[in-house]
Amino acid sequence: MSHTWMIAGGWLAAGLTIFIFSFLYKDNPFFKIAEHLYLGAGMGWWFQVYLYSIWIPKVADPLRAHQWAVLVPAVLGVSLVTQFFPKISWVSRYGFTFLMGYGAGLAIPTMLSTNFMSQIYGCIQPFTDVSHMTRLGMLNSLIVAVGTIAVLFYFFFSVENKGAVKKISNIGIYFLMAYFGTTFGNTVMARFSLLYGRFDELYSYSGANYFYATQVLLAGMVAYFLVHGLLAKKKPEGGAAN
Amino acid sequence: MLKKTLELLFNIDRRWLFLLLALSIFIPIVRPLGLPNKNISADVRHVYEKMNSLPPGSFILLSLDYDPSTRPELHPQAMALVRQAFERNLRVGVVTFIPGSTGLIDEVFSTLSKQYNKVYGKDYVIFPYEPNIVAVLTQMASNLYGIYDKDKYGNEAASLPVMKGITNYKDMGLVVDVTGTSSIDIWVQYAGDKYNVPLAAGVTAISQPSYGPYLQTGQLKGLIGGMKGAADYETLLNAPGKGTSGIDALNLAHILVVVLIVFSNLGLFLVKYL
Amino acid sequence: MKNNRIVCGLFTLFLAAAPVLAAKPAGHAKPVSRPAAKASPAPRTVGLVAEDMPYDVGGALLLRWPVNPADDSGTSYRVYISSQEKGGWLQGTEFPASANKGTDIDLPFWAWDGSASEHALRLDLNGLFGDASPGTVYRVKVSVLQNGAEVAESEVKTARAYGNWFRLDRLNNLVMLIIIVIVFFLAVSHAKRKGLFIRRIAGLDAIDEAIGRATEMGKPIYYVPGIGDMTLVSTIASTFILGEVSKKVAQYDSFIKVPHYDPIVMTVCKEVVKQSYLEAGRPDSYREDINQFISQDQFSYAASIDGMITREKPAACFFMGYFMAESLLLSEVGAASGAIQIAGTDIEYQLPFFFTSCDYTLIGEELYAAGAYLSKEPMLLSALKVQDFGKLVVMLGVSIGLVLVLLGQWQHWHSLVNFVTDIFKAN
Amino acid sequence: MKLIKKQIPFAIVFVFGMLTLVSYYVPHPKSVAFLDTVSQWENIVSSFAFLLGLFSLFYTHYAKIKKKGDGWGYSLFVFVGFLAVVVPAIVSHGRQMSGSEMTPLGWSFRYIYNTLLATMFAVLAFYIVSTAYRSFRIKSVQAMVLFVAALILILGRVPIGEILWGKALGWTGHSLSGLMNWIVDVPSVAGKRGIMIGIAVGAVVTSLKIVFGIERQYLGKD
Repeated sequence: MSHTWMIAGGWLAAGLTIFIFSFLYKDNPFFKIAEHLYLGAGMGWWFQVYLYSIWIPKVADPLRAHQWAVLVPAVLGVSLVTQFFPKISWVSRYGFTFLMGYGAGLAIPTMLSTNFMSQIYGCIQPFTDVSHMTRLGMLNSLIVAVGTIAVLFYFFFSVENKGAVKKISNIGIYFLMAYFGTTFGNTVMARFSLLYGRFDELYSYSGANYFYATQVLLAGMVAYFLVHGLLAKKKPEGGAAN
Repeated sequence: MLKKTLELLFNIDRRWLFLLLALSIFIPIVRPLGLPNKNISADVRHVYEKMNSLPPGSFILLSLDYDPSTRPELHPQAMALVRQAFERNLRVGVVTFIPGSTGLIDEVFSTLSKQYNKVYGKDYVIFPYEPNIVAVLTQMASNLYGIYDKDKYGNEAASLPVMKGITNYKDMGLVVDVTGTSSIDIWVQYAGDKYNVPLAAGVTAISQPSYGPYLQTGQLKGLIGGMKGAADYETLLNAPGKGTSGIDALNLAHILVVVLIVFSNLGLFLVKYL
Repeated sequence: MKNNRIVCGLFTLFLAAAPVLAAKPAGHAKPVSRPAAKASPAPRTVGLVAEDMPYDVGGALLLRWPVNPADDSGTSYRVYISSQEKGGWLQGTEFPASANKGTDIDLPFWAWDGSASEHALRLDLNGLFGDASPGTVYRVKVSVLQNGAEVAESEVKTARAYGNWFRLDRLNNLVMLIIIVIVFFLAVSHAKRKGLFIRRIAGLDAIDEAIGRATEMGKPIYYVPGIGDMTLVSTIASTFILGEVSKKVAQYDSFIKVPHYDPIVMTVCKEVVKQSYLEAGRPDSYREDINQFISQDQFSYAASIDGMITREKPAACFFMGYFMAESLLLSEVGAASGAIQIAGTDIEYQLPFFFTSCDYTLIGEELYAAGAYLSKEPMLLSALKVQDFGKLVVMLGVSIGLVLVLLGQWQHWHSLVNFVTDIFKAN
Repeated sequence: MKLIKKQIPFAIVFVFGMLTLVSYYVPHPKSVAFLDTVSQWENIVSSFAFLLGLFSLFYTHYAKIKKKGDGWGYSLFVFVGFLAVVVPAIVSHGRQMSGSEMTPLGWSFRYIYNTLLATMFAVLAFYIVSTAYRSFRIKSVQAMVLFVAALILILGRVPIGEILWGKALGWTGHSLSGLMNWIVDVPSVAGKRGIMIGIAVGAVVTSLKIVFGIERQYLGKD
C-alpha cells in the first residue's frame, strides 16, 4: 500500500473515531453514518471470515474434489434459510435440531467436568497437603470453600430465604460482591487502556505527515455543532446526554 | 445552601464528566507528567536483568502476537524490549502467529532502527506470519529454517548475517512472547518445557494474574504486565515512552473514577442528613 | 425432605460403587506386573513389561518394571523404541531412577493400581513417530545408566498401541451424569404434581411495577434479549421471561419493543410474544414490528438500541439473556434516560455493571429460575429442582470431602485422601 | 407430515446429542474421528445461520430505502460499510498481508473495521466514569463490599495507588498489591466459583431437556 493510502487511512480512521465519540456530546448525523457503516462493516468482516475460512475451504473445495459428504451439513445449513418462508419454515428445524443436539451433547459432560466436578475438587485439593501449608494459606483455602458453599445457598431456590438459610446466603452475597468488585476494577483498567489507545492514535494522526487530520476533522465537528446549535436554538434539545 | 449546591452538582450534565475523562487521558499523551513510578515490579526487573546479562551479539527471538486491539498495552512493551536489545547490541529475530500484528511490527522497527542506526538483515530480521504456532514451535527445536527458509521480504534467511550460527532454540539467548492471546501457554508447553528455552513474556494486565504459576515454577523468567509493566520497563531503561505516558493517563483516570464514586456517595449522604 | 433422602442415598451409592468398580481393572492389571518378579540374581536386570496404554486413543505405550533397591542418585534409565523389526532404535526418554514411579501415573484409583515399588512410564508415540499408524508393533527396551555410563539393558519387548473403547478414568463423571439423569427423570415424571415450592426472587416483583408505570406514562417498554443465540441457556431463559412480560404488557395494554441480535432468536420470540397476546386475550393488539432485527454485530446492536432508547425514552428496560461488553453501554444509557431497569445475565463479568446501574439484577442462575418463578409451569419448576439437587451435591461434596481429607491428613490415611480427591478430579 | 415436521427433527437432536455425549467417554479413534467430522459440520451449518442474520439486516435496510422511511439515507451506509470490507477481501483473497505488503483487506481492517470496533469499546470508558458518578450507589453493606473490592483493584493497578496507600496505610505493613492479590485469589474466587457451579448445573439440565426433546422453545410453535 502506498503512502497516499496510509494518509487516506489516517484521515478515515481519525474521522470515524471522532464521529463515534461525537455521540458522547449529542446524537448527530455523523454518528449515525459511522454507526451504520459499522453495522455493515461488521457484517462484511464476518462475511469474509466465513467465506475464506468455511465456505471456500470446507464446502466448495471438497465439493470440487467430489467429497460429497459435505453436502449433508451444507443442506442442513441451507435448510436454516427457509426461516424466511413461513410456509416451509419447518424445514429449518433439521438444521436447528442438528445444531442443538451437537451443542447439548457436547456441553453436558464438559460442563460436568470443568464447571462442576473440578470446582468441588478445587475447593478440596488445597487441603491434601496440610503439612506444607502456612496457617494463612489454610485459612484462605477454608474461606474459599466456605464462601463457595455460602454462594450456593444464595442460589438455592427450594427453601424460603429466612432464618439460618438467609444468614448463610447473605454471607454468600458478600463473596459475590467481592467478585463483582474485582471484575469492575479489571474492566475499568481495560477500557481506559483502550481509550488511551484511541486518543494516542488520534494524536498521531494530528501530525504534519497526516496533514493535521485530527485537528481539521475535530474543528469541522465543532463547527457543525455550533451551526446546528444556532439554527435549532428555538427548538427544545433532544441530545444524547441527560 | 450546601444542600442546594450538592443537588445541583448531582444533576450536572454528564458531558462534563466525559470532558474530564478526555482531558485526564489526553493531556499526558501530549505532555507526559512523569508521575513517580517507584514500585518496579520484580517480574519486570527479571526480564530486564535477563536481557542485560546477555553478551553483546547474542540472538533473542521476539514473538510479537498482538494486534491493534491490545496495542495500547503491548506495543510499548515491544518497543521497550527492542530498544534495550538495540542498546545492548543484541541481534533480534521476530516471529508472529497472528495476522493483525504485521503493521505494528513494522512500526516498532521503522522507528527504532533509525534511532539506533540498525540495519535490517544484519542486526534484526522479521519472519512472515505463520498460522500454525504448534507446528512452528516444534520445528524450531531442530532447525528453524525448515519453516522460515525465507524472511518476510523473501530473502534467503540462512544467508542473512543476523542469522549467523542460529539454527534452533539452543542458539538463542532468550525468547520473549508479547501477546494478547494465550500463546504463552503454547510457548511454555512446546518450547520452554521441552527444550529448556529461557522464556519471558509480556501480557495484558487482565491476563497477568493467570501466569503467576509459570513464574513460581520458573517456566517464565519474567513477566511484563500491562501498561504498568511497560512503564516499569521504560523506567528501567530510563527512556520514558508510551508506557509512561499511558500509565500517567491511567493514574489520572483511575483516581478520577475513585474520586467520583466517593464524592457522589458522600454528597448523597450529606443531602440525606442535612 | 424426601429430596434429601434421595440425595443421601445416591451419594452413599456412589461412594459404595466406586471401590467395586475399581476392583475390576486392578485385578486385570496385577498379573501383568507379575513377570517382573522372576528376577535373576544379577543386580542390573530390568524386568520390563510393555503393553498398550489403557483408556486412550491409541497413541501411547505403557512400560513397567520393578524398582531396583540398589539404584542410587547416580542411576538413570534410558528408554529406546523402534517401529522396525530390526534396528531403528530411537531414544524415547531418559530419567533418573527416582522419577516415574507407579504412583506418578495420573489416573484415578479405580483405573490404575500403581505402587512406588515399580517404574511406570507412559511413552507417547506421536511425538516420536509422527502420526503412528494403528496396529504397528513396536519394540522397546530400557537401559540402565550408572553415572552416565550404560551398565545393563533389558530384554527387548514388543507391544502394540490400540484405541480403547472406554475412558475408565472418566467413570466419576459418567456416574455423576447417570445420577443427574435419574434425578432428572424422577423430577420430570413428577412434574404434573402441583405446588412445587420456589422461593421469592426480588427483582421479579418489580416487573409489574415497571409495566404499570409504562402504561401510566404511555411510553414503551424495551425488552433486550442480548446477543446470544438460541443454543444458550440464558437466551432460552430469556424467551420464557419475555413470554410472561409480554403477557402482562398485553393485559395492561402497554407497548413493548424487542430489538434482536440473532434472527433465530427473533423468530422464536415472535412466536412467544404472539402466543402471549393470544393468552392475554388481546390478539388484536399484537403487531409484527414488536420484534425487530437490529444487527448481528455486538456494538452496532448496542449503539442502535442506545439511539432508540435516547430518542424514545422508554419507561422500563429489561436486559435479560446473554450480554457482553454492551451491558454497560445499554444500562448506562437506560439509567440516564430515567427508565426502571431490570437486568439478568449469566455472564459473570458483566454482572457488576448491571448491578451498579440497574434497579434490579438477576444474578446468574436466578435468570434461569425467573422463567419458572413467573410462569409456575410444572416442567420448568421441576427442572429447577434438579438444579437445586446439583447444588446440594456440591455443598455436600465440598463439606464431606473437606472433612474426610482433613481426617485423612490427621490420621495419615493417604489412601482416604486419594480416594476423595480422585472422585472429584476431572480427567 | 407429523413425521417429517416433528419426529425426525427430534430424532436428529436425540441421535446427535447422544453420540457427541458418548464420544466424551470413548477414546477410540473412531469416536475421535466422529467428533471431528461433526464439529466441522457444525461449523458449516452455523456459518449458514450467519447468513440468516445478513439477509435480515439487508432486507430491513433495503425496505427502509425503498420506502424512503425515516433516515433511509443512513441505511445506504450499511451497504457501503459491507462493501468496504467485502470488496477488498475478494480482491485480496481474504488475506490481510501479502508478503510484507498490506493488502486492501488489511487496509480496510485497520482503518475501518478495527477503528470502529476499538472506538466503540473505548466509548465504554466514558460510560464507566458516568456510572461511577451517577449510578454507583453504596446503599447497602453489600454494595460497600463491591466498592471496596473495586477500589482496591482500581488503585492497585496504577503506581499512584501504591504511593497513596504507602502514605495513608503504609504503617499496617501490608502492601496494596498484596491486598489486591488476596482479593483476587480468595474471596472473589469463591464468588466466581459459586456462580459458575450454578450456571453449569443449569446448563446441564437444559441440555438434557434439549437432548430428550422436552425443551422445544427454540423451535417456536408449529
